[in-house]
Amino acid sequence: MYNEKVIDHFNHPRNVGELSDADGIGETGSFKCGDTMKLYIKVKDDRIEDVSFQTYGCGAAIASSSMLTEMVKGKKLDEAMQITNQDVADQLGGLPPLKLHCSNLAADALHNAIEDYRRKHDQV
Amino acid sequence: MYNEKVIDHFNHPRNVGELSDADGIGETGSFKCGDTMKLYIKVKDDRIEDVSFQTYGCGAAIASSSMLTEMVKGKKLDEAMQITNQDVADQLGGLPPLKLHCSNLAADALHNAIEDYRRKHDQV
Amino acid sequence: MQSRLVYMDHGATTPVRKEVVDSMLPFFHDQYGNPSSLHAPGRKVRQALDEARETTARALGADPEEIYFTSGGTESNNIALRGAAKKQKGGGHIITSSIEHHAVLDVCRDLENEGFKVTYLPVDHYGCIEPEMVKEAINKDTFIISIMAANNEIGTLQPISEIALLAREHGILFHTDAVQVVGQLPVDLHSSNIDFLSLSAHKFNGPKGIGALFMRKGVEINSLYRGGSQERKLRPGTENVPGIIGLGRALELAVSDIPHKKKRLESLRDSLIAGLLQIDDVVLNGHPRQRLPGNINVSFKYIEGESVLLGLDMEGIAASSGSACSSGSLEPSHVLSATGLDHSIAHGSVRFSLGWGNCKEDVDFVLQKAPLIVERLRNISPTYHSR
Amino acid sequence: MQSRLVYMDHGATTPVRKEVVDSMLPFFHDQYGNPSSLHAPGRKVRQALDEARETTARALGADPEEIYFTSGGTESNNIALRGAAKKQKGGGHIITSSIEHHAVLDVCRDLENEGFKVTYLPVDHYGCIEPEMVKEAINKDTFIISIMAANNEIGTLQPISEIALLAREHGILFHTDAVQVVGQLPVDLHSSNIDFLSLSAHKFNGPKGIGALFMRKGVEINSLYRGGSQERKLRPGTENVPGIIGLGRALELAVSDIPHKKKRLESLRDSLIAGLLQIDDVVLNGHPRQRLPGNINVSFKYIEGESVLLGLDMEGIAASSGSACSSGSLEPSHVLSATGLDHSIAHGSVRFSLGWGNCKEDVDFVLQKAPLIVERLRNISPTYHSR
Ligand SMILES: Cc1ncc(COP(=O)(O)O)c(C=O)c1O
Ligand SMILES: Cc1ncc(COP(=O)(O)O)c(C=O)c1O
Repeated sequence: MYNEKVIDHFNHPRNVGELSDADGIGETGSFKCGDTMKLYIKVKDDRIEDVSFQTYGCGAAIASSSMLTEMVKGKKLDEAMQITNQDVADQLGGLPPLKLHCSNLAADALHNAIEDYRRKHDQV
Repeated sequence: MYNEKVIDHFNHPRNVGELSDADGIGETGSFKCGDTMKLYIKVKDDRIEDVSFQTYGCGAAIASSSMLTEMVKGKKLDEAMQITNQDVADQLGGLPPLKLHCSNLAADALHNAIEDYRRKHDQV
Repeated sequence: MQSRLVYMDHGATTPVRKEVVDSMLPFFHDQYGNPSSLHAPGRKVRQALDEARETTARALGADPEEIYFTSGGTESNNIALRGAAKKQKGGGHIITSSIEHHAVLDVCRDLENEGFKVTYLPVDHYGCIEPEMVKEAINKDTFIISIMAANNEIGTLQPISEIALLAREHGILFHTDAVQVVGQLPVDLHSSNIDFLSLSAHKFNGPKGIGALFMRKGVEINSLYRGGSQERKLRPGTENVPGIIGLGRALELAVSDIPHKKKRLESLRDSLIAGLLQIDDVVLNGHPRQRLPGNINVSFKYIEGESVLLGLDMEGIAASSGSACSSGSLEPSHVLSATGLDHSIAHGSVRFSLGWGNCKEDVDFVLQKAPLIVERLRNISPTYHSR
Repeated sequence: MQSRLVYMDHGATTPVRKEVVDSMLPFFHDQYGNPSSLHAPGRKVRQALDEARETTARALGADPEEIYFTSGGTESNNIALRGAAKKQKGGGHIITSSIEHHAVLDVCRDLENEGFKVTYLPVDHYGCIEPEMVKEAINKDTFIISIMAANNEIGTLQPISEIALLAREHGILFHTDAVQVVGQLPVDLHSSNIDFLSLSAHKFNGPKGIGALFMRKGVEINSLYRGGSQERKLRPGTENVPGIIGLGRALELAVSDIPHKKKRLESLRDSLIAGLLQIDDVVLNGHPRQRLPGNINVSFKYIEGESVLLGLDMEGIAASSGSACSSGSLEPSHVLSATGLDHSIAHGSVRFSLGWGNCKEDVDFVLQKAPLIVERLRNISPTYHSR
């Protein structure tokens, strides 16, 4: 079902946890299937310096979260805002069709975190 | 499906053919399944001295015909009139339920043959 | 059982080929997972299932998503016809033939009870359906036409392509019961106008209890059974995994054998027909040329089919008959009746159906035994003597 | 596949026992005749089929004429419910529960579209149905009651005898989906008031794609499919001979094993439950005692079931879950919802179902791995940290 990369991210999720000194926090949840994700970012010079996540969800949700954190570290905020859920799934080498919706959390949480950061830092 | 006795009568039918000097001839047919039987008897002293048959029909019909001829040879006419189709099937050691109707020719043909004899010999 | 068995009843069912059984075996106690399960044992079986679906599709010139596994030809026919009818809600008009298998004919009769109108097309003396008559039967309410690809009793092949094209031109669904054809003659669904095609594995040296329905992409019908989401909900229930694997393998083998096997069977068929017609008062049923490669159907006049079968059986020859007595139905075959054959002649019909494994010696053996059996039975027969 | 496989998904399907496969093998390429054929190869198979029907009947305390072979539990349920409904013509009232398998529940929903009225009885916290509520739901139009013998997810056993008696007293038909019970717990149909019972061979170490419907003598329903006269026309189509032989053998073996196996599985079950409840924030779903011998269903709070399955799968443990993500349906299990379980807890449910072949070492292995997996996943979970 899941490919090796997904399994690897599920088994060894990168950047797990809370960032106590986060500059922005994004949360998102799928009411339907119950999945929830919380994304923490530290921003420096308009770049994502550090990132971490917490996810309640299935294998696809966890792997997507982990994948996303790898994708955004070091990215400029504007670039990060361009990342879509589809990008995350693609980067994972694809997800089973029935599982695509489970990967729809990650980019949303990121965008929320960036917006949260911008709101707090008067960038909005 | 058929037991050994039925198969034996089918393979080696007794008393097959026409009796050219028959005293009575009985015919019967099942309109439904197409079977037809012709029974010939020779009568002496109110007894069936000789008997033969011709049958168009399935294995059960042929075996019943053959069985019947064995059952009636030497029998008094009144006794022979008592023989039922069920008796013939029983004597064969039973027939498959779906095939019972195919054995319903034999006794009927016999009764017709006896009646034919009696008519011809003013016994009616 | 007889020491020597000459099996000539491949139209009824066929032995499962060794390679096919071998392909199924791992799926009983080794790869036994449920293909719907997420875990490794389930996923492994899911993959094998997907491959069998691809193999099946390839052999028919179809796409894997167009293949729905069922429990056999009967179920495939029922799903196609009733499923299309269920989608109609209320009523509509169906065109079929008078020589369909009961798994089409009796479904149509049942649908008549539910308010549908059905036209049962007549056939000619050979059992052929005239496309022109199909055209005439079409009316504004016609939503499906179902015509079998080849008849199971008399082997007559139908002009399916023409009828399918007619249906397509009128925007009507077309179903064909190809249970007797798949694995015997080439089928290429993508180049056809067929919307539904039914097949059954045990007719082409696959296992019993498994079949498939081809349903063209884009066609929609209502499923009859409800349950899990197997076979895209058209046919719910845990998949018959070994059966599906076996079907795929059997079909692959059968289709690759067609070029060679078809010629061989046709030649055996024609010599058996020629030999049987040497016997007095024997008539060939069905079409002399447009018939299934392995189908021989003759009527022995003045004698009854079941008794011939029994005589053949005693010699170790397995065949079948359309006589009333052999079906337990009291009626002679509706197929032979539809070709206009006299009842008494229909009762004397015997079908020999050849397949994988039959050889010239088998044909010779039948031609040696049949005349003796026929003679013996005619000798007993009153109609023979008064002819 | 994993080098060590701990298969705890017997509720989904089971491996076919060696003895069962062996019993089936002769019917592929040796005794391959069609049981409807008159010739010797056909008759021999007919006899084997009759024997399998007798074996099956005996194992259930039924008569052979009361056993109808089908393609599985799904078809048995559909035939019983839809067949009874079809006989009603028009409408009527059906009583069932809210925790039935989809092969009952979705049939009822479909029948609602066709004009039938359906009462879906609620269950208590343990998933039990109260016979008193059945009684209250009965009205003058009620013609059938269908309550499963044991639930497939949470294993809860239902008071079937009482409900069947109620139905009988009111002259209403009673059907039970016993797919999870047959072969696990004793069934004696003649001493019961059950009119229909569904079973599926692959749940008791028989093959997939074959099942049976018990229908009590004298009960009449309308068949759904039409075709040949197999299974007394209730389920036409060439019989799945190897499947039927395998079902008979598997059932015979399973039933004779019950006294021994039931105790063994219950003891394994109870130690697995006890061990899992040692983990913090774990709840048992279903009834603590009135449950299937091999069923364990727990919810791990703060984490999602599919991720637990995946974690177990990595360790070679095969289990299943009622979470939305594992079914692909987006909804958590309707069964867990019906027991009043909070959605978030329902999402964390995992079912371990034990069977033939599981041993104490398997339980120990799960109890060694599960806590680590749960801990790891909770560590990632935001809801765990904000609890
Ligand atoms: C309670 C119950 N009913 C019906 C079924 C359906 O059986 P099958 O998939 O064999 O058709 C199952 C198993 O999936 C089940 O657990
Ligand atoms: C033309 C035709 N259609 C349908 C069927 C039914 O197939 P099955 O018995 O496998 O369901 C058969 C064979 O019996 C057949 O010959």
